Amino acid sequence: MLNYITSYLSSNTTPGQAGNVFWALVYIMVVFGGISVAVMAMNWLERKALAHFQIRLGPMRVGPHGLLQPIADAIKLMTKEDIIPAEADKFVFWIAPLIILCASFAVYIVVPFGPTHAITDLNIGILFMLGVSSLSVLGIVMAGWASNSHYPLIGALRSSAQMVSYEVAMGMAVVSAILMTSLHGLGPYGVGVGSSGTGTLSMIGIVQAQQEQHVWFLFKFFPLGFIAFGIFAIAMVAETNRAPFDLPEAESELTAGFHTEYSGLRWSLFMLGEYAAMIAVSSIAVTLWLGGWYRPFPNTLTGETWDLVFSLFPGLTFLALAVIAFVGVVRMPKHPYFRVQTIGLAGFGAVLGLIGLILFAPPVRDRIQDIFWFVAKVGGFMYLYIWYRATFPRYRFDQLMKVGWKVLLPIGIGVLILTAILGVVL
Amino acid sequence: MVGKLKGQYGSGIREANTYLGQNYMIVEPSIVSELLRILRDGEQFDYCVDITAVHYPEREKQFDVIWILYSFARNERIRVKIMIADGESVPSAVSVWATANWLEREVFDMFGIRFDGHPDLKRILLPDGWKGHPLRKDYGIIQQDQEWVQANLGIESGQ
Amino acid sequence: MQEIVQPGMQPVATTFFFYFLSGITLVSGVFVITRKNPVHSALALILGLLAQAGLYLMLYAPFVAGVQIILYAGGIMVLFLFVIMLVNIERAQKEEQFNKQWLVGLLAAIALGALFVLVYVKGRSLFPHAIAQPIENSNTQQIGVMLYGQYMFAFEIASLLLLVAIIGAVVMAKKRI
Amino acid sequence: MTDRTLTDPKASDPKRADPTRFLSHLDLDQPDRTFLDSNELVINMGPQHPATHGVLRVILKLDGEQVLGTECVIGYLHRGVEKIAEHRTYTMFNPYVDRMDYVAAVSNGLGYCEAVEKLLNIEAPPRAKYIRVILTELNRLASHQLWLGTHALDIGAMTPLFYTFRDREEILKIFEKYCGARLTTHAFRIGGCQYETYEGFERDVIKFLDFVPPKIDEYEELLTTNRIWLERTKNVGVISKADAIALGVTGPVLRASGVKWDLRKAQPYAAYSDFEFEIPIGANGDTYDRYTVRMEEMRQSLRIIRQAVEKIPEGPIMAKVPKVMKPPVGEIYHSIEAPKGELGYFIVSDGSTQPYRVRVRPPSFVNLQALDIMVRGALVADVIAVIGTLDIVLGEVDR
Repeated sequence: MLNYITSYLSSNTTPGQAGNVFWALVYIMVVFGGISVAVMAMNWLERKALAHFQIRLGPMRVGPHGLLQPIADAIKLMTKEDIIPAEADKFVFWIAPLIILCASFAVYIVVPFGPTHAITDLNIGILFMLGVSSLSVLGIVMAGWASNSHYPLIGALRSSAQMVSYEVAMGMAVVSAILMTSLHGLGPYGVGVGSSGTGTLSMIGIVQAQQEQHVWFLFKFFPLGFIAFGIFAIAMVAETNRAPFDLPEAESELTAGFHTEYSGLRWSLFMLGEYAAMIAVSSIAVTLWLGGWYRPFPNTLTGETWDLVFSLFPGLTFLALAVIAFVGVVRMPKHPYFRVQTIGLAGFGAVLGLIGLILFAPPVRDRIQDIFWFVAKVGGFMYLYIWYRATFPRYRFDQLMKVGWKVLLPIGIGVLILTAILGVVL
Repeated sequence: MVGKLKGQYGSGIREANTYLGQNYMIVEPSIVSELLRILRDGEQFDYCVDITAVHYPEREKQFDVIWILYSFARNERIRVKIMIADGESVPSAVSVWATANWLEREVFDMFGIRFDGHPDLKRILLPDGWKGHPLRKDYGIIQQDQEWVQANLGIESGQ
Repeated sequence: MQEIVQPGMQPVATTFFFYFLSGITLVSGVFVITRKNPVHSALALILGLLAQAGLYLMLYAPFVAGVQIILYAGGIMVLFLFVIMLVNIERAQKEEQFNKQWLVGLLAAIALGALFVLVYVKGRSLFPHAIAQPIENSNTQQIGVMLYGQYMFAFEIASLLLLVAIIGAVVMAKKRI
Repeated sequence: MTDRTLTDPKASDPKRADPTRFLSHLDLDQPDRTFLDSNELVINMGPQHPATHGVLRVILKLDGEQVLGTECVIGYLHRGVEKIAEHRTYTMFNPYVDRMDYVAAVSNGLGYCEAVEKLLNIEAPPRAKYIRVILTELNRLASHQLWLGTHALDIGAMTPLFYTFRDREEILKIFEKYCGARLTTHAFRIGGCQYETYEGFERDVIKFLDFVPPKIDEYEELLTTNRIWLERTKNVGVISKADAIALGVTGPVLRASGVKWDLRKAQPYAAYSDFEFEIPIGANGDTYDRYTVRMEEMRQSLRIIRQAVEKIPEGPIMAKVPKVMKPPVGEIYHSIEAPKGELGYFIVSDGSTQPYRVRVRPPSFVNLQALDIMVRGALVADVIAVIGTLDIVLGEVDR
């Protein structure tokens, strides 16, 4: 049994590929636990960042600077009464949030946090991800239908129509990115070395292709990669019903869209599913266009010194967070009411500082680097989501569909064709 | 301008002068709809500011109906007034100015003056089943339509 | 089958999964027919299709499994649900189940059953001897090559057919836009 | 949210008024055009609705997503102000006026006081006139800011609301320091102003004048070039110049349709003739033009306030007004340019201390009438945008 466990540590493939069930389970636990914590953190970050965009403070009361707010929300949602509408279809009503949750979490099986840090490396990575993410449409339609009232049904149909139409645009962008994995055209650096010429669908393969071609697909065939990324970024936001496209939820006469009739824990499942889908979709974007887990400028700033510098980044960020927490402690008003909060914040800051120090230790540093860079890039996308929500008004439904079909799709097809031509010609 | 109109209608226009710098005309109810049309087309009073009424219970012609008109071109305001008895109806000005629709509905709601030719004359501010027209002098300030209040709100009216 | 498995993809307790997945497919197939509420039968159908995708995976055909999930479960079934929901179901449920022709149904079932037994008994000789292509990572590639190589013509006709269908849909809905 | 009795026949009881009866003028039994055409749906944007500014109920007749016709049911906030006026003396009625358009209370008060002064043939002293202009323009700015915040929120942009309310707070502070109240200020009296300006008044106003312009640029930054804002407001709720005049629409809505008319310039009152400022007009009368017109008006108000504060004369703030006011028999109509449009007072006096009849001509009431034309053929989401752009306040619509 023991060597069964240790045998995997030597091999440098993902646990799924190595067929090592034990490690696969461990990875699954780690990834799903990590995602749930990330969703909680995201919830807090969204409320605070949105507040500061709008010159207000955001949650401050529960824990220092509202840090315990997500936990308070979770408890509130769990203890809230769970109402099922009168003639609702019990079974469908009960299973809808589960489907959405499973669909959003299933995507993480193939998300590559590092060369070996993915639960498995499916040969059809991207295809699997797109397929599973389209399953959540089913959950939404069922939720809308099961609430057995007129307006959630309309909301559900609208949001699923939106997701289906933006999936097409998303597919186009993804295909043009996959094309780039095989076409080893001269990158802007003129380096012609290409991989074996056969493209891959597997996520880890895509990232490695980017590494070999010494260029992030974002910058490959200069304008094309960028446009494809742009299309994906827009479709990504529409796919998760967020920011300018959050029409079904916020339409004034549709109240809260398909999850109006849900309450308590069931409603929080929807929220968990939505945030998980957001993180999943942005991790696809990071893998495809921003060079997955590789540190920025892997090829230009090569060499021992740069490696060292970049490897210090994880430790530095945690230390920076610790400093911010410490500044918070100092500025906390001296009133006895705040004493508990100051201690809490000081403790939190100390923990962050400790993590930062550990991350400086060389053995930890190498292993953690891949994951850190991947998470940092996904974090960048998360900030984008919040930024969109603060600035953009909402699209009207017909404009939303018009953008989806008449703008994104043609450009997507155009980029696809041009990428193919350029790849062959160059 | 008043001279020309007087020439046209003679007895129709009873009185036309100004008070505190605001000129107004008192006109026969029979010719008022024609006159309004001429004022709009001929004299460019293209903006009907307001239509309202005043209730004089002691006079036999109890109601004054007043049109306040304004002309953008001449930057001038005029008030046309007619006197009608209770129950008499007034030709509607909706065909002349579209804004008259709601204004006349309010006058009907508050005073009970009917405007014939109005596309959709019914109460605008008060609930439909309401009896009585509040702005008449004989309608006491604390008097409520008891029957409507009990029927719809199910409470003894507070007053 | 065991020895020619490509090192990258160790089979994981296939026999158990095989029975498990085909069990699900059978059960959901039965559910599709017996459920009174059309939405429930649609969901059962989706479950069946997903289980089939699992079976494909076990046959080292991940590409087909992926396409199955996207096309069937993600695309067509969503349309099914759309249609079911837009047509109000109360009326459909009230109509009593017309299963008067159970006799005809039984005969058809027996005929089909006989056919299965025949195939099972005859065994290999009915099918060509192509050994399953085990090379796992080139599966997608192989399909690509075949699709655009030998079956180019069929592929074009299929795409033309789809195009016609799309134009038909647009024309029918044109009046509304 | 929506009135369930409408869509849910089981719950409707005979006692409640049957809502479709309101739609007599919309021919409900239209011939059913095609098989594909979904049947007409009558929904109820109920009195308590997030996007109607106050208690307004709009009955929408929809064909799928498109609006075929609307019917506004108002009167939920009717307090019978005109009836009360007949039982109050002139000075006692003054505070009631603020409660009508509670967002722009100062300009209501200005209109009423000037009307009565005209009746009494009294002239407010110049210093009082200047103070009145300053406070009214500040109030116009506050009203426009509130409009912008709520209008942007209806269309989805959350952030402008917080920016506009932060700046509006500064204005309300000045009001509070001057007359003790923030919203319904009752700042003016018949014949002038009640209070002398507190000693730091000019300093505060000037500090405010320097504080706001960059803030207005901030609003503009957020919205004017925002692609989605343009998409949601360009040629939405269009009203042509002719329709606007025929419907008696006034204020920014009329100016956005291209009519260059502003009572402050056409018939100057209360020292407006001493200041120069432009009147912004729009070209094609859609929601975007109304937005730009109001933004420009904010800037013009600042300009007026700056000139007024610099040239404010010394002197008394109250004209000689008899203790008991008994205006001579007669009637006058006086109107001012309120933030929403032309606010007019038609006062008939019979020589006693109480007015015989006070008729208030509310701009929001008349502007709301234009909703039906603006929204016909638009989508449901536009109805909310158009209600927002009309900038109606239900207190004024229902009086």
